[in-house]
Amino acid sequence: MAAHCPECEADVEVQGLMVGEITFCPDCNAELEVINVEQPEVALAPEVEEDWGE
Amino acid sequence: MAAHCPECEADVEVQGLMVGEITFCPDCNAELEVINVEQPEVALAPEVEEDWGE
Amino acid sequence: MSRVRVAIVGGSGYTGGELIRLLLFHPLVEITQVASGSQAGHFVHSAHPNLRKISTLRFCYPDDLTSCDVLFLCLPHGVSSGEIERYRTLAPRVIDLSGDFRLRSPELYRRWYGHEHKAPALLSEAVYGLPELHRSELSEAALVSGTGCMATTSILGLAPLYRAGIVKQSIPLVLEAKVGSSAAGAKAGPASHHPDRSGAVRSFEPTGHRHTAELIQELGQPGSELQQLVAFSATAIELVRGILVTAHVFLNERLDERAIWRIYREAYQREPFIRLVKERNGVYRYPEPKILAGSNYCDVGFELDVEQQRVVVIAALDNLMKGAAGNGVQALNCMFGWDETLGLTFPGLHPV
Amino acid sequence: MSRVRVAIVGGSGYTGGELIRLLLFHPLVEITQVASGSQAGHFVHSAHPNLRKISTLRFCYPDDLTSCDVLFLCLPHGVSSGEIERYRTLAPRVIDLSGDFRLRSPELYRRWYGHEHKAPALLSEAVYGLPELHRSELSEAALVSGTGCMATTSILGLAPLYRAGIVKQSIPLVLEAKVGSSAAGAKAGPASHHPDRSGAVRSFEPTGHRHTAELIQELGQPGSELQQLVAFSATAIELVRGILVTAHVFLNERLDERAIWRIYREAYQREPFIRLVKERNGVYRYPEPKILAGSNYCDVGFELDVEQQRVVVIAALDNLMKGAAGNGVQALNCMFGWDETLGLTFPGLHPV
Amino acid sequence: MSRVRVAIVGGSGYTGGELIRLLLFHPLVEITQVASGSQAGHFVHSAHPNLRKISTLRFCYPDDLTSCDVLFLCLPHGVSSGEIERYRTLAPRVIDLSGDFRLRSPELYRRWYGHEHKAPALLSEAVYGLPELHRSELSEAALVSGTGCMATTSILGLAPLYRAGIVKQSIPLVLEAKVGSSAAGAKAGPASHHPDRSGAVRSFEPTGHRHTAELIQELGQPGSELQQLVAFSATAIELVRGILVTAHVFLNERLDERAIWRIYREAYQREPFIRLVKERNGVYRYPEPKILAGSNYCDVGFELDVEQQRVVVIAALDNLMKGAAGNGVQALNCMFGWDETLGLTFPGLHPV
Amino acid sequence: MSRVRVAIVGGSGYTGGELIRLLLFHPLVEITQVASGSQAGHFVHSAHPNLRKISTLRFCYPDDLTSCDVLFLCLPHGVSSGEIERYRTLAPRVIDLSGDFRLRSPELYRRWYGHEHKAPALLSEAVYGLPELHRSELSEAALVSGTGCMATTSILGLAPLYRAGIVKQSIPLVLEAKVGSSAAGAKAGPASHHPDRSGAVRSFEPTGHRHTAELIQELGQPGSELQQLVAFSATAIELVRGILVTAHVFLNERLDERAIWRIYREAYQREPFIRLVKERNGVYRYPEPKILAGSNYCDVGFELDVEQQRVVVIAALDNLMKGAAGNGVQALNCMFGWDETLGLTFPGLHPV
Ligand SMILES: NC(=O)c1ccc[n+]([C@@H]2O[C@H](COP(=O)([O-])OP(=O)(O)OC[C@H]3O[C@@H](n4cnc5c(N)ncnc54)[C@H](OP(=O)(O)O)[C@@H]3O)[C@@H](O)[C@H]2O)c1
Ligand SMILES: NC(=O)c1ccc[n+]([C@@H]2O[C@H](COP(=O)([O-])OP(=O)(O)OC[C@H]3O[C@@H](n4cnc5c(N)ncnc54)[C@H](OP(=O)(O)O)[C@@H]3O)[C@@H](O)[C@H]2O)c1
Ligand SMILES: NC(=O)c1ccc[n+]([C@@H]2O[C@H](COP(=O)([O-])OP(=O)(O)OC[C@H]3O[C@@H](n4cnc5c(N)ncnc54)[C@H](OP(=O)(O)O)[C@@H]3O)[C@@H](O)[C@H]2O)c1
Ligand SMILES: NC(=O)c1ccc[n+]([C@@H]2O[C@H](COP(=O)([O-])OP(=O)(O)OC[C@H]3O[C@@H](n4cnc5c(N)ncnc54)[C@H](OP(=O)(O)O)[C@@H]3O)[C@@H](O)[C@H]2O)c1
Ligand SMILES: [Zn+2]
Ligand SMILES: [Zn+2]
Repeated sequence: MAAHCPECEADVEVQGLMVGEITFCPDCNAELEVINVEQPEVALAPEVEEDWGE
Repeated sequence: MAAHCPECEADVEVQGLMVGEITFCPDCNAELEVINVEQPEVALAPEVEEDWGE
Repeated sequence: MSRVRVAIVGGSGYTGGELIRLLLFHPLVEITQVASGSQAGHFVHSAHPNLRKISTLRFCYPDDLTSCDVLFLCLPHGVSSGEIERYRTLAPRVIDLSGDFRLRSPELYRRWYGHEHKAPALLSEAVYGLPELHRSELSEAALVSGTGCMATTSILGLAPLYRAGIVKQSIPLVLEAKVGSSAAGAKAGPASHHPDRSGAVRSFEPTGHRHTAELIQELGQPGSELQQLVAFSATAIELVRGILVTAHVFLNERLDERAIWRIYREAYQREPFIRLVKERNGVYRYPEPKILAGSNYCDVGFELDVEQQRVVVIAALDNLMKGAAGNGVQALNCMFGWDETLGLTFPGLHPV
Repeated sequence: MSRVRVAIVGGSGYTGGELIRLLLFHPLVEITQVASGSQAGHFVHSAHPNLRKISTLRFCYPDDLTSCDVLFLCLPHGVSSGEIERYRTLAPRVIDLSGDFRLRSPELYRRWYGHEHKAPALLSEAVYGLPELHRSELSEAALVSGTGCMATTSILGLAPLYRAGIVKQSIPLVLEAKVGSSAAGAKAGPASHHPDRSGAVRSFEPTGHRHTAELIQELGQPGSELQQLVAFSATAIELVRGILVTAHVFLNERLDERAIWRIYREAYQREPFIRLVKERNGVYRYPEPKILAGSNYCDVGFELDVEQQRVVVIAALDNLMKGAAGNGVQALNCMFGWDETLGLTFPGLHPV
Repeated sequence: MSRVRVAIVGGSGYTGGELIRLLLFHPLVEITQVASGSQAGHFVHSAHPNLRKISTLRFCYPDDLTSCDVLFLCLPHGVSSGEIERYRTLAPRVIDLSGDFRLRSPELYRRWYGHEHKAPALLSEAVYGLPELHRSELSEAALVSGTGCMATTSILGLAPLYRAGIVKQSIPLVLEAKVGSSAAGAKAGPASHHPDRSGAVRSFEPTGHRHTAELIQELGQPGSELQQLVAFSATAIELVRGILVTAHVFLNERLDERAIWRIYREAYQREPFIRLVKERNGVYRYPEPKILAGSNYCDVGFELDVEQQRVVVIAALDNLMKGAAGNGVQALNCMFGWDETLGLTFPGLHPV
Repeated sequence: MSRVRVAIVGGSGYTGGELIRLLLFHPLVEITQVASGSQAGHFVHSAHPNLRKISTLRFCYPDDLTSCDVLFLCLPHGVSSGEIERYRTLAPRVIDLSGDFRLRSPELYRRWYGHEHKAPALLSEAVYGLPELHRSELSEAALVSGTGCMATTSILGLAPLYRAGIVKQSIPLVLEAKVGSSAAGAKAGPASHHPDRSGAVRSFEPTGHRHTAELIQELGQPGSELQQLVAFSATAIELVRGILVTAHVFLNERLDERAIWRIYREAYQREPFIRLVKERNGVYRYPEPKILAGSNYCDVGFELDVEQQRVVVIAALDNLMKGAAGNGVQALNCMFGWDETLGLTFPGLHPV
């Protein structure tokens, strides 16, 4: 069972990760914090807006 | 058995072709006239120098 | 299993060359003949230098074509419809990459091409060869049409939103295509002269572009054309292969980003050649045609302006691959019930 | 007549370098100082290699700037509004090329820039430095704002149609800008890394682009903002200098081509830097940014779809010239009542 | 047969990304880990966007690498020689693509790299991983070095003439390399900033280029260095992938074209990745790097000036393929006795 | 003072267009006629879109040319020498940009052009129009020849070393030119077709290039040809305007860098259009053609390998400017005793 990305709802695998660890959404690349592993859940990590240079 | 390109000595297949027919060298792309099919032989066809535009 | 025997007409051109390249590595296909009026007798690598040492095929004259299982036509617009009868005697299944058999309706054809079709009776029979939309029809099809390269990009980008019924059709649909020089084919001329074409940002057919007709046909409700006003314009840019289409769509309801994600995922998650590209970070956040060169992917992304209820859809592909020859091979795979990815696994390069 | 004494802040950047190049050849101007934090002490040709043997100027520290007649600010967004008071003590007239003083309304600024302006009181005083629209205001102006490069292209392309009152404002205005890499400035980073940026067709800010605000301000009725929905998106393409904007405008009446020609001619026939480009033949039928590199022209063309009552407007310029430094010099010429073309006569190259 | 387990260090860079792309499609290999200090945790497609939907691999930290059968090192120059002991504990066979283990002689290394080697004892053990020259040594090799991209092009172009003993070594050998931007790696900086790098024809290291050392080693008689003076210079041009080397060689006897053809044919006719390109007609008469992008070919051509007894040798390849990762995979295939073309059959594109 | 009346034949081509652009802004010249067989009747901006709104000149038929003070010939090789008598009746002074009158010796011409010259008697009279080498002869010249674009670059780069007598002539001189597409003129064809020419690194005439003859003539001792073996090869790269030549010269004595600097400075410090470029830092360390587009500079740099007694000379220019039309205008200025920089002050762009 996978968590869902709060940004785009993609399945996010949390197996093997620990609560508090950072992972990334396979689809939208959002930086995600693992909230729960048993009941898989992730939240958006606080993000610094990158200067994209355009 | 193949003929040899007079330009670069590549093997040139003449099987299935007739004497007088035009073929091309697989290596140097020279335009070749079939001279003999039994004793495979080809000769350079008279060539117009292409304008290469540089 | 013996290989399916495929021949190609117009093999000295760009889509023809791409087909040769793909089919030479296709595990279930054998190329029997490649015809070219101007290159007959030459090795295929004299027109397609990438094929040196890979194939010793030579071009034959179009008149010397013999029968085969599938015949690909890679000819300029208007040629195949005039000779289609002869070509159909050569093979039970014909795939025509030109614009001649893309439209189902002779009226739509006349409206956008400006003249009568030469074989109107065949139009209803031909299948618009886009597997993502017409997969099931392809399995039985005897006459398959290739798809317009910019039309394909646009349709694959937009179809999910139209199918979901969320587009507000009272507002015109505006699409802007950016396209590389290979889309205009292998024939040299003043418009393709490097000092002038290089670095160009050249508007062409800002109104009235023929690919619009395919959008009208394919985005409409099944069986009826789209009545929405479609404003399609194209700009040739510094690029050899590749198309990027930016489309502005207005929604008939207020949706959030996740809802749009859901619609695209449902539409495309089982599609082998469609990827959703929408990232929050990095340099490659949206579809980018250059990394698709040689691949059969169509990458689709979007951005939502919640307040304006506007979705900007961004779609990209390689015009010679998913926009022409690659899609043709995928259609061929469908026609024979094969794995659709056969011969089409090259992933594209980065950097490039 | 003694020359007007001009200094430049941010002189190591791209717009700064372009200003130096132009002003070195301006007959009525003398460059007194060019400031750069990172290059102080270096010759200007170390940052701008084209100026080797042309000038022996060296960069000074920004803190070493002394007073002058006109001060150009060529700084990143957000910097000048924070230090504007100091800069105004150095010169009675300041021209700021950044986005900081382009908008008249603090609300419009907040809406599009996402934060409060640092010197809102000055906004009403500053002049939007586009001579074609604000020529008369420039002669007295003490604080002049440069204009957004994509905004300038769009506004110059569209203003005649809006002024003529023929645009149907119930339909959204859709604009697509194609832009080169110099528009993002001289600072290197992953987004400008050549292997990734080269050949790119990169969507950025498909929604919410800040230049939209300038369109809303300048295309609206004098004194009030445009209420029409504006959908502006931008795509970075393989190009160093240059912008091409394609805009789709719907008309509120049925007009023919000649009517549109007439509107543009009336608007622009006396403008030294606007050319109408719309040809029926040849390769250069519509505006093309590449032949504008280094020139101050904005080329404008259009295509009409009579049936759809749609005009596709196509406008092009060099972002560092008419989109920034060249337009700044033109504004300077206006401010001093000089011939507007002084220092700006380079016609552009072909081929290029 | 179970797949060979391969791991990659430096996987976020360009040669690392190319290796991932190739090995994901290699029938006898499994990628176990890909390490990156900066991208650990990210999917490989975040650094290599072409791999989206193709692999769900994630980067690991270099410290988290576990043991495997083969370890590829794709690190900047000077890094691997400092940590080679640790890497060798992870895998019985290591392939290092950097310059650290290319030279057999510590003296040659010091002379061209300007400092002492960090692990000189290993130099004699390592194999210069160019299959065309060191095929047999590869089968037993535990430490294999990748080859310099411009050196590889030069060596493959020239080796047949040197092996044939026809080069007049009293005249200096002059080589000029033209090279694309990806050869400098994935790290952004002022030199790779698009507005400056685009359209560049930039001389770098006109004298003293380190790749010269590889030529001296590999073109010399087996066991002894070339004593001939080698003048190698390189020019960065507008290109992302690709190298073309032009070399001027003088002969010690009067030979005709067919003699040169014979020498090259004998040397290369059984080589799967070398093609001789020398045509009398058409546009692609000599090697052309652009059609090699993504392929593992090295194309070699020549022109003879009979009177001057001079041969101009022209050789081209893709620096990330036959110049780095592709050659690395070919070497891997040699090491395991596999068909050398496994994973390397992509033919390159045309047009492109 | 009344302006000098100048006419141009071959005005629809690239060098012709560049001449028009330059002379329209020349303060002492008036263009009376511009002839073109294919464009007669058309405005000059139909062939040269950059001249829109700048000139209302129209092309005339070549047969309609009337007399003028100076006639520029911008015709393909071999044309002007066949019609030179007629052209000389039209004007007392003729400047021919083609290769027809570059060589002083009919034998040298025959050796490199492969056929007899059509007007050999004129060869000794014509002046090789490179002001840096033949300034004094130009003032009286009635027939002036333009110079080969790659030859000019090479000669300007090397002449100081040859004049200084420090070149070891027993070692062949090897030169490699990198050149853009505009050098091949305005005529479209397969070799200039954008999808094939774009991104090309195309060797052409690796041996036997005609520009070699100019080097032999101009680098030799005054009055006698260079006997040294000259190995010149050229590679067409992705670039529209611009040439970079890399030359490898061996010295007959051991010199240090300062000695070479001194030689170049003495040769060129009073030359308005030659700049020495050799920096230890930054991105633009050596000559770079892209920043020369539109300018008349020839930038020259070098690198010394003290041990090898080898100098790598690097020289760059814009083939249509210092390599053709710009140099032609400079020669014109010399012929009339004017300031050589008249009409030639555009400094080039950065970035570009
Ligand atoms: N290029 C694209 O991106 C693209 C994408 C989608 C669809 N298409 C469509 O695919 C078709 C082929 O495009 P292409 O780009 O491959 O064109 P192309 O490069 O111009 O090649 C067309 C080929 O057709 C042959 N041909 C030309 N005129 C002919 C005639 N009157 N009768 C018979 N053969 C003729 C030519 O070969 P010989 O002269 O040697 O016989 C030529 O090689 C077009 O209809 C095009 O609209 C192209
Ligand atoms: N590029 C265009 O096409 C274009 C067009 C229209 C408008 N603009 C606007 O013009 C302005 C300048 O653009 P540009 O392209 O010239 O930018 P740029 O190339 O990045 O140059 C900006 C210059 O500002 C200086 N600078 C940077 N940060 C600073 C700070 N915090 N305080 C003081 N100085 C600082 C830098 O010089 P030092 O570090 O050496 O001091 C740098 O040379 C921007 O606001 C831009 O939006 C640009
Ligand atoms: N590019 C070519 O065409 C080419 C051709 C032949 C040979 N080579 C050689 O192959 C090697 C790799 O080249 P490349 O082009 O792939 O370079 P690259 O793109 O710059 O990648 C190098 C990788 O090494 C990692 N890295 C950087 N510094 C490191 C350090 N101090 N310790 C550990 N890891 C470090 C970086 O990843 P993280 O920061 O994410 O760890 C980076 O992704 C170089 O030695 C180069 O000379 C390159
Ligand atoms: N391009 C360069 O970088 C460069 C540099 C140095 C020297 N050159 C030399 O300058 C000359 C012109 O070069 P270009 O690049 O300007 O060539 P181009 O662009 O091809 O123009 C040549 C012009 O000559 C006219 N023309 C062609 N054939 C003719 C004929 N048989 N009789 C009379 N007029 C004819 C054509 O105009 P119409 O058909 O309209 O009459 C054409 O516009 C060449 O000799 C070239 O070698 C060129
Ligand atoms: Zn997500
Ligand atoms: Zn041959």
